[in-house]
Amino acid sequence: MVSATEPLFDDLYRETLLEHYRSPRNRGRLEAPTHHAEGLNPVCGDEIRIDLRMDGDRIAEIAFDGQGCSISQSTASMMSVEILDRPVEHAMAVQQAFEAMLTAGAEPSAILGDLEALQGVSKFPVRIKCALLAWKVLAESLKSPNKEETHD
Amino acid sequence: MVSATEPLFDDLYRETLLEHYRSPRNRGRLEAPTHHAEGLNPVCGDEIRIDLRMDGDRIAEIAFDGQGCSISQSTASMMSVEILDRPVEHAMAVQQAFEAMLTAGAEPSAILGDLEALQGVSKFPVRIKCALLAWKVLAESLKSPNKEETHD
Amino acid sequence: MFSATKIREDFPILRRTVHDRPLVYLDNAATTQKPRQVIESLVRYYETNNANIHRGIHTLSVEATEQYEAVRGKVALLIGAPSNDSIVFTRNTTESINLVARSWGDANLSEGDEIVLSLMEHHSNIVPWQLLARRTGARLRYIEVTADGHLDLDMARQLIGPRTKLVSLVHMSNVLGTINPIGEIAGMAHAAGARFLVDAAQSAPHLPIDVTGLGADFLAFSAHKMLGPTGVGVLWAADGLLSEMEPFLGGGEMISLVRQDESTWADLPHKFEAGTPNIADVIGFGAALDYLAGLGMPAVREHERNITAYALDRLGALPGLNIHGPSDVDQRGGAVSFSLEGIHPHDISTILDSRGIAIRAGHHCAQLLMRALDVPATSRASFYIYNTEDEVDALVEAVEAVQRVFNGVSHRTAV
Amino acid sequence: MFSATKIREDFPILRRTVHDRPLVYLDNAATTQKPRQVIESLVRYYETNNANIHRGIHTLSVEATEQYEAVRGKVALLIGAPSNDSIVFTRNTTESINLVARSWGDANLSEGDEIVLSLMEHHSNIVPWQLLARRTGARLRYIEVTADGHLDLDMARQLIGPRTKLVSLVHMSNVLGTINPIGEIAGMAHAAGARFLVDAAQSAPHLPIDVTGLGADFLAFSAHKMLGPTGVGVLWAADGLLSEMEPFLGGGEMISLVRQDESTWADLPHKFEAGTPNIADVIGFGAALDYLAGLGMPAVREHERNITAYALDRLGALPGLNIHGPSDVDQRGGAVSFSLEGIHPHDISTILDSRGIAIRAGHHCAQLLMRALDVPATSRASFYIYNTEDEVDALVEAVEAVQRVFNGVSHRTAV
Ligand SMILES: Cc1ncc(COP(=O)(O)O)c(C=O)c1O
Ligand SMILES: Cc1ncc(COP(=O)(O)O)c(C=O)c1O
Repeated sequence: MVSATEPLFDDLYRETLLEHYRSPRNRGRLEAPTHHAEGLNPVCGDEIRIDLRMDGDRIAEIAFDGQGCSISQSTASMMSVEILDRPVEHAMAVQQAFEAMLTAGAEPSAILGDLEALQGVSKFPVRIKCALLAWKVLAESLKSPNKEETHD
Repeated sequence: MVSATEPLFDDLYRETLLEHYRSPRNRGRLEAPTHHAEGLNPVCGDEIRIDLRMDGDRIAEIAFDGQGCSISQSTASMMSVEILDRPVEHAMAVQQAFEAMLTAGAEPSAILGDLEALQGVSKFPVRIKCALLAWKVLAESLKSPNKEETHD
Repeated sequence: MFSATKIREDFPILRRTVHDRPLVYLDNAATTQKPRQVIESLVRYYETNNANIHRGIHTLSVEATEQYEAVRGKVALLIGAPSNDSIVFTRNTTESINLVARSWGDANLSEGDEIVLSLMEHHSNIVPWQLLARRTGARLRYIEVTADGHLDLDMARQLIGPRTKLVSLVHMSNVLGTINPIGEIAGMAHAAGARFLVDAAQSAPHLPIDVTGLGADFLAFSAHKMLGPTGVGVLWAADGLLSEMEPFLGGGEMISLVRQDESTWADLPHKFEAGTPNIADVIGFGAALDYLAGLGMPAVREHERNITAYALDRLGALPGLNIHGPSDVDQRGGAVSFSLEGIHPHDISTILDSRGIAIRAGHHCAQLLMRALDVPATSRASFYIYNTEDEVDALVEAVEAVQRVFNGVSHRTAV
Repeated sequence: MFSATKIREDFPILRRTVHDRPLVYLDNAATTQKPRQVIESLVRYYETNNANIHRGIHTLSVEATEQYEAVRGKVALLIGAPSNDSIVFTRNTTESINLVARSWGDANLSEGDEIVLSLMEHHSNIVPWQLLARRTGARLRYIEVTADGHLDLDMARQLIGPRTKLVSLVHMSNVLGTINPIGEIAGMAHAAGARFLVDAAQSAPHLPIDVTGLGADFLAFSAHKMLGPTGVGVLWAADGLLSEMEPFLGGGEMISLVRQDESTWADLPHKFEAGTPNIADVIGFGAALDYLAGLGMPAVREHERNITAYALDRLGALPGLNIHGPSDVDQRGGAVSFSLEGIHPHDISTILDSRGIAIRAGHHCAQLLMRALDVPATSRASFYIYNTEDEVDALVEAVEAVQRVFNGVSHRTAV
């Protein structure tokens, strides 16, 4: 079977996505995270954990792990690349552009970088929450400074 | 509205039936019954109580009371007429002929007497149990000699 | 413009005959007929979307899930519920009330506590509380009904007190038609610190309803009494109540994590919908709600007010006919119960049936009320959006015929 | 002669496309599609007979009651039940099991008693017992599953003992396809003086069943998994059990006499059917049972045995694909779960969906089994009477495509 007859999943499972799934970036744990959160998608069992080391307003380090489908795991990987070493504000802007692309059919913005590869997910509504899980956990982690750190 | 346009309920509510309903025979209680039973049709609330005074195998006296629709009450009245002063065997024969008429579409037998008037009930299946209630209670009462009597 | 004649065209069953007469369907308090829009929505579902919901990734399952969940929003709109998550689909009003009795009642009632009901309740709003009382040692108290078919509010004030944990009341009586002063009773219940359940089985189909305005804590009703398919009920609960409650039924779809010895529950409202729901019929109920929304509940109420007024007028003019329940159409809906002196309701119903007229005869699942009214049973005609004054005329004529048969005023006098 | 191709003509949904491909529906363990005979019976009911049942005297109500009650006889025929009165209609398997847990369980279990389940149970046969255990202090014990997907019978023999009050077991696993040795377990349960519930959700649709031969005390299954409408389940109970049990739900239709403080119950099976039942769908289920009876359950089983054998063969030949459950088709039904190394089931399901193939991916409401198999989820194809070998071929081709995408053996290797 040649790819010409498989337009739909070609569009969803783009090479960039598969490549991040096979070789995730920033996967693992941080030694001294300042922030941490975990999230589970109970319907499908996808899991994401995120460690952050914030330097003021800047995401100085990020690491994620977890398990689940290629969409949830590759999104986490791509996201980590796009927001590493950036201010929180930039992460929020990327998130907004990402959600607009998936749920409102917006054209992919330039700030999405590799995340643009997930555009095809918008045609599989039931998978959108897979792509949003990493972002949900990121938001959660930003609200969850480690106890020790807050005593600094 | 003239009766010609009301064939169905003319057929059900025949004059004989209505007349027994308005002026029931053998209605009341016996002073010294040898047998007694009561029956309730829980679906529609019809009630029949029957007192018998048996003389050997003969139904020497019968009285019924109760409340409910014209079908249940008139059947009890007509039944009492047909079986009074008759052996149990005859009562059973009448019952069989009656049930055959209602549930198996049999032609009314001569031994039914006035009970023939209930033939139309066979066209209203949900009302058949109204017509059978008195017979059920009769059968029950024949099996239920009064305590005092059994010690005779 | 509301037109019953026009509406009738949407109801295929109204074209059938019964005993060679056109069907006159006046048993709407038992269940209503269904418009083709509802029937077609069932067919469409089974012919194009049928799949199990909530956990499927394939297209059919996604479509079915969307259609099923969308109906919660339609229910919320109908009753003015602030959120979709407070709407649980059950089988019927009866199951909704039992759910509350088990999940809320078992946890909140104990020996000496009181549950206040009324003598005009449907068995479905009596028996679950009797079973609960037996499990917990709680006691049932009954508000009586006045001679003109209203709740005895003085008695309500006396009964509802510090021991009361729950007041559970019918909004509109299925026998008397009485519309109860729900707001007032809600005030009494809440002043006593009690919860308040409203049995809306007869009101949700016929009256505009706003749950927040009513002051209810729980509201229960059935789809089949409002154009919807059989097999679907609704339980609505006020904010926060469902999340505190234990699950009612355990199983698939209502869990989050299952371990050998214990489990955690899915988010609301799924926690209360164990197993494969009645997917098709919930979707069909959505079509019924669309139909009612198209008419507008105020217009539905107005039509029924008119036809009930007409029926009360005409039936009330018959000698020997006694109507149970309020005579003021502003205080009642379209369930009209009556007795004919010396004639049993079952005989009335059979004779009416022989003319194609469907009414209900019996205790209407309200034996306590029958005893309070001191009748073994009543005859009941009940109206809905497709009933016309012509049908009321047919009813009245038929009742006159019943009287002729039984009272021998016709050719039959000559016995 | 049984012909899946011929049968397909009766299923309107099988003519639809998904993502521009013909629908290949392989999610039958979740719910099956419905033949036009079932859909038409719903339409016929709503267009000609719709009425509330059991207490009506008018023609529609009499007709509806007869049609509804007639379905009990068809169920009895299907499962070899000696009497219609032992057949209760519920919403689904889940409600049937919960009914037993509440009505039988609450009265018969107490602290220290044990309920024996297995690790291959569906959540619907786990959570009701967890809730019961919490109410009564009883304890749950689990029979483990062997590496080849069978019950560990040695462990069953150890677990089922004098403390066991109930054994509740799935007849055919919805994940592994395993057909459990019900007769053998029934023997162990009864020797220990315990009752035995059989979850027949996956067996009643696919295997000839004879309740008396099985040795079950309770049997539960769902109409929607066997061509019937959603919203109907069955609980069958052995002679005498239902009459001893307390009612589950209280309300209309299940009473005989209602007094203020207590009530008496209607005859069986009505005592367990409170409120307006799902009349239309029970009648529609009757049409489904007629359809299955027309095919004959042995022929249904034979078809599925063949197609399952073919699927096991073809899928089993794919490298990197692992099939969970027995390989002997005499010991299993047509639910075929598999894992692809390194590829998440959700990704598999999405890619299959893009080719019109509906399978299920997830935990299949069997989280304990997922943990025992040490997988987060599986992919499952499940077959029914209308599935063909061509469809299995389409499945296999699509799985190969998934592997190409993920393993980069196609043009995509060049990353
Ligand atoms: C083995 C088994 N038991 C129970 C159930 C629950 O059935 P339902 O959702 O119809 O209650 C299912 C269906 O998913 C099943 O496969
Ligand atoms: C006032 C009232 N409550 C409860 C019910 C029970 O409704 P269902 O049978 O749909 O559960 C009815 C319907 O008969 C009713 O009229």
